[in-house]
Amino acid sequence: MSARLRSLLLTLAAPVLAVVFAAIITSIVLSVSGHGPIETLSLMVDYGFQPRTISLTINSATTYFFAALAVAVAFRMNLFNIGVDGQYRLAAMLAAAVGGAVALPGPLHVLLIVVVAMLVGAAWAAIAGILKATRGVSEVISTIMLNFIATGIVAYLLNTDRLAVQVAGSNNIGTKHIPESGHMPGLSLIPGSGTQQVFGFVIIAILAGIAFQVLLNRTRFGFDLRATGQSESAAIASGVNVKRMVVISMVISGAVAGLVGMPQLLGASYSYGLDFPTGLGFTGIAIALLGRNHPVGIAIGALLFGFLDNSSNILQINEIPNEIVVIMQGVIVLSVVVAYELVRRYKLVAEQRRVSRELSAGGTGGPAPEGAAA
Amino acid sequence: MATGIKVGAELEAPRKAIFRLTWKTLLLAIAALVVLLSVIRVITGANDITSGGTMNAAIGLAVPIAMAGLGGLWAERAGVVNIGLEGMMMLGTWFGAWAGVQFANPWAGVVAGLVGGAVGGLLHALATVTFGVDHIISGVAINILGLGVTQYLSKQIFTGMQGGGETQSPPIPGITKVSLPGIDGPLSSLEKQHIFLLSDLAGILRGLFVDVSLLTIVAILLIPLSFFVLWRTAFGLRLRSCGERPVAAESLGVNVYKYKYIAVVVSGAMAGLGGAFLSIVASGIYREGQTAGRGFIGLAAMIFGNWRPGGLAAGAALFGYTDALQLRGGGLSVHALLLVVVVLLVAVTVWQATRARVRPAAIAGVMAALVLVYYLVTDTIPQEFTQFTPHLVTLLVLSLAAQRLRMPAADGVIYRKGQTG
Amino acid sequence: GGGSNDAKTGASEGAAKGGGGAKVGLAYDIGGRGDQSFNDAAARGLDKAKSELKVEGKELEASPGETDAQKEERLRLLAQGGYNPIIGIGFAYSAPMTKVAKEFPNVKFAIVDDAGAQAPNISNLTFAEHEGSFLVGAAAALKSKKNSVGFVGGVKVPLIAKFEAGFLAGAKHVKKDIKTSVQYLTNPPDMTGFNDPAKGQVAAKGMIDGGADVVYHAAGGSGGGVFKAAKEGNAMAIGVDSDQALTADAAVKDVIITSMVKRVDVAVFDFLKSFTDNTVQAGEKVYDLKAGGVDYSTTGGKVDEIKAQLDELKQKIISGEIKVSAKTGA
Amino acid sequence: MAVELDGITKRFPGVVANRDIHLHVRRGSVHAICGENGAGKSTLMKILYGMQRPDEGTIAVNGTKVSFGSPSDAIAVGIGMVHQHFMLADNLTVLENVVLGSEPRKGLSIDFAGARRKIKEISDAYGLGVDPDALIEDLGVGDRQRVEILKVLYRGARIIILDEPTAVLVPQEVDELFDNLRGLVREGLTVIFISHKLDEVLSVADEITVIRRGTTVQAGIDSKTVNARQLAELMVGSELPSPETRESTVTDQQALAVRDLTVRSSDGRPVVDNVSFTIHKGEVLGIAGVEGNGQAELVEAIMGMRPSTGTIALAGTDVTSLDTRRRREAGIGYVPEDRHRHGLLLEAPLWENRILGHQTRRPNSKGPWIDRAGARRDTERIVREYDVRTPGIDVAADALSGGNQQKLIVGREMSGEPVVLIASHPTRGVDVGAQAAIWDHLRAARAQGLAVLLISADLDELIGMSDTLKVILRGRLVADVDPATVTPESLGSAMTGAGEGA
Ligand SMILES: Nc1ncnc2c1ncn2[C@@H]1O[C@H](COP(=O)(O)OP(=O)(O)OP(=O)(O)O)[C@@H](O)[C@H]1O
Ligand SMILES: Nc1ncnc2c1ncn2[C@@H]1O[C@H](COP(=O)(O)OP(=O)(O)OP(=O)(O)O)[C@@H](O)[C@H]1O
Ligand SMILES: [Mg+2]
Ligand SMILES: [Mg+2]
Repeated sequence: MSARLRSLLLTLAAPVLAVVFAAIITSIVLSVSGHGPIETLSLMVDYGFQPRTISLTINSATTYFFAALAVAVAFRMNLFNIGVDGQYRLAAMLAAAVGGAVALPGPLHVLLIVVVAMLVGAAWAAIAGILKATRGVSEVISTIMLNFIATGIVAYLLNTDRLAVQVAGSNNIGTKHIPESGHMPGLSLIPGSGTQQVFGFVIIAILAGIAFQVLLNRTRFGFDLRATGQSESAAIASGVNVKRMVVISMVISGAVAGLVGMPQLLGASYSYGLDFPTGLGFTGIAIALLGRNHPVGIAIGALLFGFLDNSSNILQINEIPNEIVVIMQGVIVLSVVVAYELVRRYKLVAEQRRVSRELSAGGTGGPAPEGAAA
Repeated sequence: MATGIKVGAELEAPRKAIFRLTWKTLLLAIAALVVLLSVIRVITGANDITSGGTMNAAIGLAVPIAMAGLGGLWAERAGVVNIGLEGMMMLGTWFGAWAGVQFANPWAGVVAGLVGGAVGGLLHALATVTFGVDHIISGVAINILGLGVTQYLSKQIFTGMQGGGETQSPPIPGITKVSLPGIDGPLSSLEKQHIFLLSDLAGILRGLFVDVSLLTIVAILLIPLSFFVLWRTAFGLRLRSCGERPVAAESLGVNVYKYKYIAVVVSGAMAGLGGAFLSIVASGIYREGQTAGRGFIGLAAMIFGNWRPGGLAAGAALFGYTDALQLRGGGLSVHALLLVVVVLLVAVTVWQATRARVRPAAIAGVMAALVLVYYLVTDTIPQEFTQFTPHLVTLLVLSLAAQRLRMPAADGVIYRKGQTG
Repeated sequence: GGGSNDAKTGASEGAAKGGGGAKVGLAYDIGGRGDQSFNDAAARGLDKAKSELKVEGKELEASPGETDAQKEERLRLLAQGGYNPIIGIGFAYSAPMTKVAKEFPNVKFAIVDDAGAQAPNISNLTFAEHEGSFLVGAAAALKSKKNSVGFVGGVKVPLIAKFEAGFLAGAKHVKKDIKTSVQYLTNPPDMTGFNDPAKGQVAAKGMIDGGADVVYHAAGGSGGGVFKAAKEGNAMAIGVDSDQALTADAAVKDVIITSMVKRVDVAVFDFLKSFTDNTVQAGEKVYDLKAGGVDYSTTGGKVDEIKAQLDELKQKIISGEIKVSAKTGA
Repeated sequence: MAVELDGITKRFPGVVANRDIHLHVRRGSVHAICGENGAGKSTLMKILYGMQRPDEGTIAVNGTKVSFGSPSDAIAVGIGMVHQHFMLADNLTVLENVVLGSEPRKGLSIDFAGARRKIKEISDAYGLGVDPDALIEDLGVGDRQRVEILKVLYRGARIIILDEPTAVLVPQEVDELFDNLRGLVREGLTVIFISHKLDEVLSVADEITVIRRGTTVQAGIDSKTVNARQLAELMVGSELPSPETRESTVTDQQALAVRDLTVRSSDGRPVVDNVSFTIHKGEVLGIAGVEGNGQAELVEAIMGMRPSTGTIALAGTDVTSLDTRRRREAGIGYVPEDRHRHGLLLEAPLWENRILGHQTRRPNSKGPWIDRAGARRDTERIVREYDVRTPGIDVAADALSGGNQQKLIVGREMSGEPVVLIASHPTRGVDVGAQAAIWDHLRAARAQGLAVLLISADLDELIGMSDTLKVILRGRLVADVDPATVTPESLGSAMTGAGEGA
């Protein structure tokens, strides 16, 4: 179907255009600081396509994917979960503590940790959902505040008097090391990547993406969620209990947020310490928006961000300011959304034009008003 | 879509119950609060809760937040949600520091901070007004950009400077501090006697009128000035109409795009000023990561303040105050604040009970009891907890008052010319 | 970029031989060179080595929120790029270095502030911050006229708690009844406490208003605010890591009575020196008072009158007569 | 001539809204423009008011050629416009809404006192009776309409455009408005008046221009020389449909019984006050009332979208405690007043809109799953049976015209054999053809035993369609009227309370 194809091409045109635009901006910035843009970009690409780096990129992307997915669930119903950050940190910390405290057979141990993380994430997010549903508190504000509060709670619990242990000889402290049975084995997906395995959790990420898509597009619940996102008033009139939906979708979002720390926890660090990665929730927001809240888009966005993050090292080695990576990320997000918007408008006008063309070709000609025949 | 969903807003929009702060109620509330604090101080002996030092620190901490909030106010009154305040603030800290150092004049830094923030605002306006991008998306992108650009510029420019580095600027020349002459001595000796109410007032006055930076005064004046411009002038009316009903404004010949542009650029400039305050006055230096989320807190203060200058000033003050308390020796003062919370919750309980609202009354009552018990069984509050006092207080106050808030009707709605129906 | 080609070749072991002309890889923690603090101290060590030992250097820094894998990759890129020795600044490199050191047994590694990373080719350069802090704690107590001193920590992490512990112990050691106050600016993972002079100033001013007249900070970049508060409150301040009476803003230098110097530069230089001399030793090397890794500074002459007492305490610690605990409350 | 529009053409993507239109308006006259929905009336007026730029054609005002870049240019030459939809900011005061864009100044500030005085003066001179300091959101529709007129007068307009000003007014208010208009004209002002209510047009206009499908059918007809039938034929090219129901199909089986229903606003005021009524199978119960007298709240309470007290029984089963979804499942169909806000997901395709409100039922879902194939098939059926003009069921609802959107909604709500249909303004903003089609469908379903609660501002529709007719005033059902005998005029007076107790 050529119309379909055209629409698809248009949809793809947007991000491509945007990335090109971002490349131009970055080139200007690079030139100003006296670095060759072409060399720099080819350096990044060269490095980015080495097997090790691909593994690393996939690993970063797996984590980002969950963060963005968590944001996207809420965003699909117009809820803005800025609190993914606090949710995953609290969840990972408590899950790590539980995981370190028990000994269970292999898969069960992992399952327990994951379930605890999801529950904690969900519970923390539920606070914002409940406050919104019952007290009308904007989730934007409440989740920002809850991030700070989560920081305090984690800091309180991550203390050698409570859940933490001192890592021998180090200035780091962390939860008790999770025994082997609670590890998620890595995958040797990329040939030639040596010791750098891909997180086993990448499989869960793919499953989560599929589940997300099925949930939203194939279930009644998903329909209600999307309907609420598109028009709250219409959703209410159709019988959706919006307050309940607010709480449920925050809970789902929080549960997914609980997974954010899992690839790292179960695949690399096996303990929640002071060096556990932070700020992933905020990156997740940008990636969700970049990927238009669609799992495939999010996956692409996550890989792109992972790639950019990992190229920071190679840039530094070559004495190129690695801050351009952050600038690039910002420019890409902004230009992608501008491009999407332009394409969206173009498509809307094209569709209206098509509707009226097909209708007039359909032969309702003559002076009779529309619908008079009925 | 940027405004997000408003649960039940359309069906429960409280018409008469909308909260409009008048000067009289404001002054009364402040007076009541001072008395309450004084009583609590006398009971608990936490003398720092009304000391001049606390008040002075509170103002210093509140100003950047208030400026970010004012930035939010300008944008949102014109219908543009600005979550990019943090990024604009970062630009303000950097450019403020750079120009302050470069021209060896802090006021040059103030101007540069304004301009730096305004550039961020301009970008936001371009994305949201001209290209119709979702306001939140654009704001998120600007936050990323603000970080990247300041990091990049620091590396390029500060690294070569004496005392500067990749992550910090050289020291910035300071801005003069002024005091009302002749009051410091008497007030501080009065304050030290810890007399009920009198010492508290002395502390408050001393905090307000002794050792205040000129830029603090400028910043504080911007709040009533914003009120005047937005609520009393033709320009302000037009700007606000763009946030309430842009098609109506357009139909009367108001150039909606222009006003939105101006509003968002001013918004960025305000945030930039907050940033410049932070680097020039509050720190005397630019440090990467210095904004530490204050842009977001400013946004919260604005919502807390019901999209009004007085309200946001109160929000920023509350934030600055609780933050000052916790930073100035935390545990004891914040512990004393618990009693304030108890009193307020009891008041809510009584108020709800008289209106025969059983459930809210019960909830507030139980909460009051719990807080009281916690107060009685502890002597202090762990430092990890005192640090989120301002955030927790904001959350609590919002959950008591959020339903009385009213945002501009077309806030966050993407507007396109000629949509009129 | 030669780097990428080298990187592709995999396990090239680089110049494993010691001697001049060594290519040194330095991996900083967040902030990197120019943070006027910890990372900068390491940079000074490298700079000295560059001029005295004729080594070359390559410096990389961490970005906020990154994972161990990225730190690992940083070390690996350096190793693959032929850099040897490689130094990681900060305990965050502990696990990554353990891993990478195994992959490159012929490369010498060193890590600052961590003794957890153990391998035959890793040298652990750690500091007895509590010992140095003990001395400045004593100095604070001796200098305090109001019998009240304060400590401002940037972020509440165990490393900073060592500074706090030593400081309090030192102060109490010379004046049993001294009043102490402690304030941290933020909690991990919110590391802005090291970068927020505004908060540092408020915290220090609070202590000064509360009666303290000497304030010690271990708050990185927020320390500038502590000095400002001391200046405005006519109080005294104690710097950290480097001799801040030399490095701080000229306007506040005169309030800094002493600094607890932590000679990361010395440790880095020593390590590089041993590398060029081919005498690198794996395992922990504690830079304590005895080794001159920590000390108090005397620039400005503000502690001259108590120098004798301080030096006596110093000797007692070195001799083991006084044991300083690295934990608070001990 | 006050206004001369010649050769105006305006194209929108996919639509030619105006094609070579000619309109000449004499100074000091009331000139009406008639045309069915979408004929291009509003577009033409927006061009005259500077809100749209014509692609071709010329505009002359008082004999001088003009070219408008924005409404300010039109305001500057003395043109004012009252739009089809209110152009008021709810959260601003009357004064602020009125002065916006031409604020009197005193120093830097707005001259509030001066503005207040001037508004009072105009308000008194034309008997508008508006309070400058009231918030718009506290005003009813009639007051809002007067504020709109005040806005125009305040700017000293000599040429006033009124785009369907009567759509939301009751007859008495319409009369008042017309009196005002005549007063204006006597003072030498020119009024351009848009309506498709032909009796109004005939009663107030001096001259009439009819447009159809974007172009002038006949310009400058003397209103004394035509009658409604002729005008209608000019407008649509065929006879006007009538909403009359034929024979009664009312049974004695209760379909919907509402008892003591009370809805309170958030400040505790009853907006629906102790309302009780019963609708039987095969009966259409009409509720007449000036907008804002509790109709919307009543409907929302019955739908379970709004908290209320009292009981609601559906075919003998108590549904009071059920939520909206359960009530819909129990057999309440709902054609909402505002299709864009409550009836459709504008950005979603038609087949998803078919699911909306019927998420839990076949053919849209099986258990927790959405049945895409089933929903699509049934959407095809609705499109066919209800003659929804669309190229396919995958286009977004947004792309359809209003009338076709409405037909889709009616078709959807009639599916699944509802016991009761709540129809709020089912033909508002829909052209005559689609109107007739919707009426036919309602009648057919009524004959099958459907009970209908009909709320409408169109009194002809109410009188023509209802078996029983009640009047709502300030939230209370104040009168029963017999639709067989009542005239729109007497119904109108009952609605305003003039005939209370009737
Ligand atoms: N801004 C616009 N963009 C695209 N199409 C438009 C726009 N404004 C109007 N149209 C289309 O132009 C045509 C004429 O619309 P217009 O609003 O002028 O009709 P009208 O005669 O006022 O109808 P009604 O009686 O419903 O008010 C319609 O098909 C309408 O959909
Ligand atoms: N403001 C607008 N902006 C863009 N497109 C519009 C606008 N108004 C209407 N349209 C488009 O114009 C077309 C006709 O819409 P409209 O509802 O005005 O038609 P209409 O001729 O009045 O039909 P009906 O009589 O069935 O209401 C639709 O494709 C609609 O999407
Ligand atoms: Mg229409
Ligand atoms: Mg119209």
